[in-house]
Amino acid sequence: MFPFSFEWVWDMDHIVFHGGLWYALNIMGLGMTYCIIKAAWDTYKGKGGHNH
Amino acid sequence: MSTLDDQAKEVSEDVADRVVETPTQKEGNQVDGSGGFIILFFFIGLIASLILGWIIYPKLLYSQKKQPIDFNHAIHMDLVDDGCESCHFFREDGSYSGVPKLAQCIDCHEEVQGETENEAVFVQEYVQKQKEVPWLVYSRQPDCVFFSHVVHVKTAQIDCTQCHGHIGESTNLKIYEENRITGYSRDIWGKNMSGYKKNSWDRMKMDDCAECHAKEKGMESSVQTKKDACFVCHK
Amino acid sequence: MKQEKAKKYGMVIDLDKCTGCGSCMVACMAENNVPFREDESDKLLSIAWMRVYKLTNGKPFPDTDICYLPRPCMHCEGHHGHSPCVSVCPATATDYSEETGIVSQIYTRCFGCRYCMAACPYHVRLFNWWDPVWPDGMEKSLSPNVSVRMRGVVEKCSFCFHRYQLTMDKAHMEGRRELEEDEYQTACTQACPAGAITFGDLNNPKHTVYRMVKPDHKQGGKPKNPKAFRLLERLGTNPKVYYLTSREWVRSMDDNYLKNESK
Amino acid sequence: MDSALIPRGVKRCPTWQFILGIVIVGAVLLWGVFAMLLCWIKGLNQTNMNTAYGFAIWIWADLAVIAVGGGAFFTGFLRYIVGKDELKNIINFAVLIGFICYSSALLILAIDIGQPLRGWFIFWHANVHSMLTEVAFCLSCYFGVLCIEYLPLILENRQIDKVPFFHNLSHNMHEIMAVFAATGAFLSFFHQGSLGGVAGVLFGRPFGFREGVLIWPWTFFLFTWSAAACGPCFTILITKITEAIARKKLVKDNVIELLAKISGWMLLTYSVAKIADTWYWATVTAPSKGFTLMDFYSNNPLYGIWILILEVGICGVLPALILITDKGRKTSFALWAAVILAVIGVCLNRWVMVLQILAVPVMPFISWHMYFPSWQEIATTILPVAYGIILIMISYRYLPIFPQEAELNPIEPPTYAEEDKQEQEEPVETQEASNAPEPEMQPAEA
Amino acid sequence: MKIDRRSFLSFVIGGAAGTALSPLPWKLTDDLSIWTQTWPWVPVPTDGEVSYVNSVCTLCPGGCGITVRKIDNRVVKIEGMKGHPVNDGGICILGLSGAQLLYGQMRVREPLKKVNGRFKKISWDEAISEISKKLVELRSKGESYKVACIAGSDRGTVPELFNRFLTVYGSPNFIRTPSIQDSYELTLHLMHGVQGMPGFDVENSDFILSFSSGVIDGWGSPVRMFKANSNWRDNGGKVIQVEPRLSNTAAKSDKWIAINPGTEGALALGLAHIIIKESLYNSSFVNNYSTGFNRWKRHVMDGYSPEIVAKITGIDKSVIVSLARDFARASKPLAICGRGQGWTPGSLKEFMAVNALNALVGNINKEGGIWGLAEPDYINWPELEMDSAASRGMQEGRIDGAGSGEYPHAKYLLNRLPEIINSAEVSPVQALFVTGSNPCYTLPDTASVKKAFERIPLVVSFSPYIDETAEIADFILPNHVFLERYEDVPPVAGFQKPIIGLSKPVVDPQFNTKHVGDVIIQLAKSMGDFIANAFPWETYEDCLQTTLGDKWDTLVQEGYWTDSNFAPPAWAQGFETASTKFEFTNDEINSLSRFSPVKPEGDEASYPLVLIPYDSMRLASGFIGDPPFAIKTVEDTVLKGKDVLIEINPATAKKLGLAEGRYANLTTPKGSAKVKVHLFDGIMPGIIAMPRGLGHTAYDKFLAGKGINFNELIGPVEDTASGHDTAWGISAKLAKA
Repeated sequence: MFPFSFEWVWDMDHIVFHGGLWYALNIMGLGMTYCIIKAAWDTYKGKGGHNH
Repeated sequence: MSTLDDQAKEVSEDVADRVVETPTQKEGNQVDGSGGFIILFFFIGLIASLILGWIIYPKLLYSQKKQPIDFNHAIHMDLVDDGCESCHFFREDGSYSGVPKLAQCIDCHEEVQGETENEAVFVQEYVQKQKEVPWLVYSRQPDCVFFSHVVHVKTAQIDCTQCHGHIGESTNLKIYEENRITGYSRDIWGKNMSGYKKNSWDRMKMDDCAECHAKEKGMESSVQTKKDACFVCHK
Repeated sequence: MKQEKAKKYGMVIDLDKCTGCGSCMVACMAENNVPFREDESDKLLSIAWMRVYKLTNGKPFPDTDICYLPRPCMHCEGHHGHSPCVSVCPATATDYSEETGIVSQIYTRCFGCRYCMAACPYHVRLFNWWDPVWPDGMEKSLSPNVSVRMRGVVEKCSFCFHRYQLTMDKAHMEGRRELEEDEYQTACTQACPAGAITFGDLNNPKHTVYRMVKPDHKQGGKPKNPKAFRLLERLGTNPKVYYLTSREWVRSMDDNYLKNESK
Repeated sequence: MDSALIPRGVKRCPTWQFILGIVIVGAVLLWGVFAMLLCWIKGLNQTNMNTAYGFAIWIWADLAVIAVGGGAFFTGFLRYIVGKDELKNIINFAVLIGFICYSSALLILAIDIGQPLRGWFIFWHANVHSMLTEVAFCLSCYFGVLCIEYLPLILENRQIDKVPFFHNLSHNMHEIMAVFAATGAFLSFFHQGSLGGVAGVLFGRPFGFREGVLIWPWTFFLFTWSAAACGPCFTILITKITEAIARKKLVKDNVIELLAKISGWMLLTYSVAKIADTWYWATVTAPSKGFTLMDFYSNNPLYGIWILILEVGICGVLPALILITDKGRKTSFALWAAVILAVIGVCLNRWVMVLQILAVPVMPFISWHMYFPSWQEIATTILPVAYGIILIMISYRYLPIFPQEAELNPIEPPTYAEEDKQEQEEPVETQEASNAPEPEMQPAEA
Repeated sequence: MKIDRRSFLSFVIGGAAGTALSPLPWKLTDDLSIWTQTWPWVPVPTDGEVSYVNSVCTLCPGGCGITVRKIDNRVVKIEGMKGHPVNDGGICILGLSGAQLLYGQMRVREPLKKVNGRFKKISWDEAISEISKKLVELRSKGESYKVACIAGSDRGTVPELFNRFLTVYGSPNFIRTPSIQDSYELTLHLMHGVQGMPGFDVENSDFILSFSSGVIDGWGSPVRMFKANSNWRDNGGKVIQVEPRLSNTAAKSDKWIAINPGTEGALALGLAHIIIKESLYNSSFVNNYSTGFNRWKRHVMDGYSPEIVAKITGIDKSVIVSLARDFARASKPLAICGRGQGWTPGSLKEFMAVNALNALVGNINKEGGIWGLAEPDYINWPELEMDSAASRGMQEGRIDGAGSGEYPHAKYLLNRLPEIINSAEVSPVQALFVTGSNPCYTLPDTASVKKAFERIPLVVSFSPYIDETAEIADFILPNHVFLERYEDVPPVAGFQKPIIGLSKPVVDPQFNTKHVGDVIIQLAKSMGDFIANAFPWETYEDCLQTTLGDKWDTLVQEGYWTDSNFAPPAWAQGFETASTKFEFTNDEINSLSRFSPVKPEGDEASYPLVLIPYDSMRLASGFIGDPPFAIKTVEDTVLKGKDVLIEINPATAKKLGLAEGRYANLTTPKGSAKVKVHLFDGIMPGIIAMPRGLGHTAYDKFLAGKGINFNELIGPVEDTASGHDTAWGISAKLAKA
């Protein structure tokens, strides 16, 4: 899974496969982080709640 | 151990409190509560779990076992001609004898040698009773591992210390820490919980074998990994 | 360290000599710590790395004929080592070694998804449905050279690879790097009372197996020996176990053929 | 009792009915859990799998559940990427069904593997050449996406939504949902395909093996295609069943019809592709390995050519033709029949691609392998169904899954404060769909 | 400070973050997976020093050399001994499973005595003294001849010790378990004038004509026969198998000729008829080195024309004629007989007819042929001094009637014993030793055998395993198993050269067992006087070493001793008959009843089918039962669950309305059993076959209760010529269950 694990080989197969994987994981991770931080910021700014 | 248990109880009581409290709180609570307060709790949780993970967990994970006899490698090394191989020898078929059997020890220890208490116990409890010493082997690998000492030591001329460290110069045997889950010595994972190693002998996991094999042997016989094949170190 | 010439260990089984006595199966079980259970009559649950199939020609009395076909792991080379099972294992628990041509199975790595079993058309891959149990005292006959498999993993014939490891140790002790032909033999080969099994390096002209099934490049790499065949060759598994037979009907069972195809 | 949790503007059945429903389905769930524990503790000897059947009902259930769960990614793809905005009215439910399907799939996999505690090896020691690795990675990642997609729904619960942070989080997640949906579609394309690849790459199994492009056999594309075609059908089917049980309309016809139309065309093109694939396989691929088509469909008590006709014709072309015609979509019976057939078709396809592959003897001297699951296997396969029903019950009750529900079913006094009176709310959420009336919707007003 | 929901949530998130940053989850995950790799309930074999010990396997009379691989003091594997003249590295399935017979659950772990129907532990000294007391009592009553011993062999020091004990005690009743050895010994005795066993030079023969012998199903020394078979494949040797069923031997032979069971002797005589008629016989041998030819020829020419033989055997006339020609024209043809693995002696006249074929083609006492090997002569113990009680006892006739009256030629007739005991008012056997045999399983009509044994007041079993005989014994004095004891292994069944093997202790005894030789010596010593004096050795090992004399060292080192210079005596010297020639017939032979095919027991009307047994290498059917590994290899068309499958021709099955895998009731005049049906084209219509080796009630859970013991369904049929059991099958009935 990581370049330091035994099974890792620096070849096209691994780069393409794990490239795709890490791309997806990063989008999800960054997206969620963005949402959470922005939500926290919005909350701090007093948005949300009943009044919307 | 007890401290952790207590802590755990405290935590769970806390949880219980909170659970009971929750329904009564209702909407009113939503607005109050300062941000700093929340962050403080975040850090309390963070630090508590870090302590748990880094300090308490290792203590819980490993049991401390004393060797049956506190063997002095250094003394023996002075007395023998052939270094480690004097006692940890190779058999003719290339197999490795490992930890010496009682029969070997008896060659010299038929009678009590020297005055240490260890020696007396050894002769009384084991030599005279013809009982094998239940040594705890720091470097014992799982059953799935085939390690060829002869290839490493005779062919590749690797020094024993590369994997075993300077145990040959030790005057006594350190405490054997046994992983309660796996049953293996702590030396396999390494003393350092994070897996960081300074010396080549600090850890004996598969990756350590693989690292050296990749570097020294440069084999590409495995179709899957382009490294050394599985059926080299596994049986 | 100088890399030795790659070996390709393979097997030739003479079906004319095989008597179906079962020695190879038990030699394998005893050698490889294969467990046994009270009822082993369901052969699809029974673990036997070497299984002897009983083939019949399907003709009525008295033209009936039977032939036994011992089936170890074929150690398929596939295309460049991509045997049917090796490439499908998701956890790299099975591998093909270019050095020996042996398909390895690491039981401690396997997590029991059984994809390899689905991939193997020879049914050589066997799953440990049960915990292996040796009745009290019988564990004394276990060999330390082969690890005992736990429940929930796949196992298969290894061409007694541990024997290779052990003789290699001996060779290294004696300062050699190469093995003599008779130094590394599988347990079934050694035990076969009929001498029906021959084992060796298919790449080594000095080895008997090489002479027995020497490829004929004019025939697209098929062995010169007209009695020789491999099982299910058309699938492209490229197995390393060859069979010899002089019986035409046995020969016709080496693979699947369409009606209009001549063998 | 739980009125504070129920979304505004909609009516729900009395709590006791709800709990009764949960208890009944829960009993089935517990039976499944018991069987699951047996498999974990005693090992897979609890199953009827064997050397010939390394894969069996579980893997079929896995593939089937993922195929029908494909509605989530494809609807998401249509809604967010293609821009079919109407689908926003069914996307929530599609996501919920997807979430149920994928979590079930992961659970089944966790039971299916011989060494569950080593399951993580598939990630850590990944062999990138294995289709199963691709499946595992994409499946887990896509499950993550589904969690991300399902999370805002939970956050929209009336009580949770009151928390400003959660409200904002939900809002923000909606804002960038297209990105997640795109990632989900990307991942889904691969894992749906890889599941097809699982069978297609088995060159030792002539029944399953297919040629293809690069590393991907044709089954790779067919699986993605069929999931995209039949997944929405399953979404429609479950929506319809839910409506039938709830006895009210939850999604407007135009939404359903749009989805059905797209599904129909997908299914039709899929069927054409599948026929082409089958034709090529039967005339070129299989014969090259010494098999005729009928070798795969004869000499055994179960697998006959009927299975191919049923799968491709009756459950492929037929529902496709219904769904692409306007009349078919608008006729309730035809729509029902079409989506049911499509779902059966895709499940049958997965069965064939898992179990028939293993049933066909490859060595000429062995015979067909037949298999029937043990009760433990059946119970653990039903477990996710029970789990799914419960999750739908809970989600439907407490989350605003159907945005059009309130509009379609206006409640007389527009205030909702006094939920105590139960009016003549129909018994909701008993799992029997069969005895529900025809879903000619009678708006549930007094 | 007020802790609210959000604070708690924050605490949890912090905790989660901290946990993720600590080794806990990661190491725990790793350790748990390692735990699954080292589950405490999965054994880890201990490593140690490898060593190899050469010995001889005694699990069957094959006498193969074995190399036992040990790790420290554990037996890990048994392999065939390379370079051993019998098996040269090969090994059979039973030998390979040998370690399981050492460590298995079927071992008797200490001496046992039956008290009120249940076995109780007893010390060795007590057990021996109790038995000794009983024997002294019998002897003092003048009933010493009522003590009998059943042994698996009558050669070698252990059987000889028993025999010696009985003799000096005063009983002639040493009995060997029946096998084809009985018939071959008699054949050699009557036709060659040799006291001994046959040696078959199969390796050098180029045409094997086998009359239902399981050449590669365990006949003779199995591994040796496998090797010979492979030789024939390599060198163009031909094997013709005459047998009612397509056995492995038949399948692997060059030609399988299906024959009506029991008519093999007729075929042999029919072949002789053609060979004589067409003058294809070896006239130099027949004219110069044989007698009785003309007398025998008349008998053959009159009674066995191809037409008649075709009718009897069911074989086409042309097949018979061409077979006779092929046999006679081969350069080194060899005819052998003894059905399957040779567990039943069979008809003497059939053996003689087959042997006459060898004589006709002159393939006797020459390469590729058959010859008689004299009894081994290494056991030369001091002459016995007998007291009057012993002499008196020895003058009584044998209980089984062998050697006198109707049965002048037979040495042992164990098959007659159960009937004799069961029909007597008081059992004529008052004490019985059983060693190296399991008569309650291997003798036909096991029910009556068990009944007879139960009538014997004292049965002592020396079996190391809890077998069927041990189960009904009064005492079990467990012997060491072959891997724990010394024992000489006298010449191997059918081997062409004199050979002696030495079985050696490979590991220390695992349990509180004792060498049977030591028990006999101790028993004798406890009885004092002449009996004690007859055993001048301290221990069995002492006895063995003294007996083997200068061969001992070779045996310890090599594991075997063989007379490498041995060559069969030439025709001029080879026969020790009265005429010093081969005797096709003589007055003695002539006085015996003529050959006639043996009819199976039971009337055809109620039992329309014929049930025959078959032998398989994977099913040990002798005095040792299948160990777990061996039973594991038994095919599912033979054993399914606990049910045995009966082979039946599909045509016959159709008539009976039976389908594959279905249950059926099998009935014979001796018993009935519930069996499953296996349709097999390779069996004659009207005949059904059943494997030997199943149906054990004793042994371990891996063997007990599986299938049916064939011997429960068959009874002995006495050979009118010799008195031996000649039953090859039994009439049977099969009906849907």
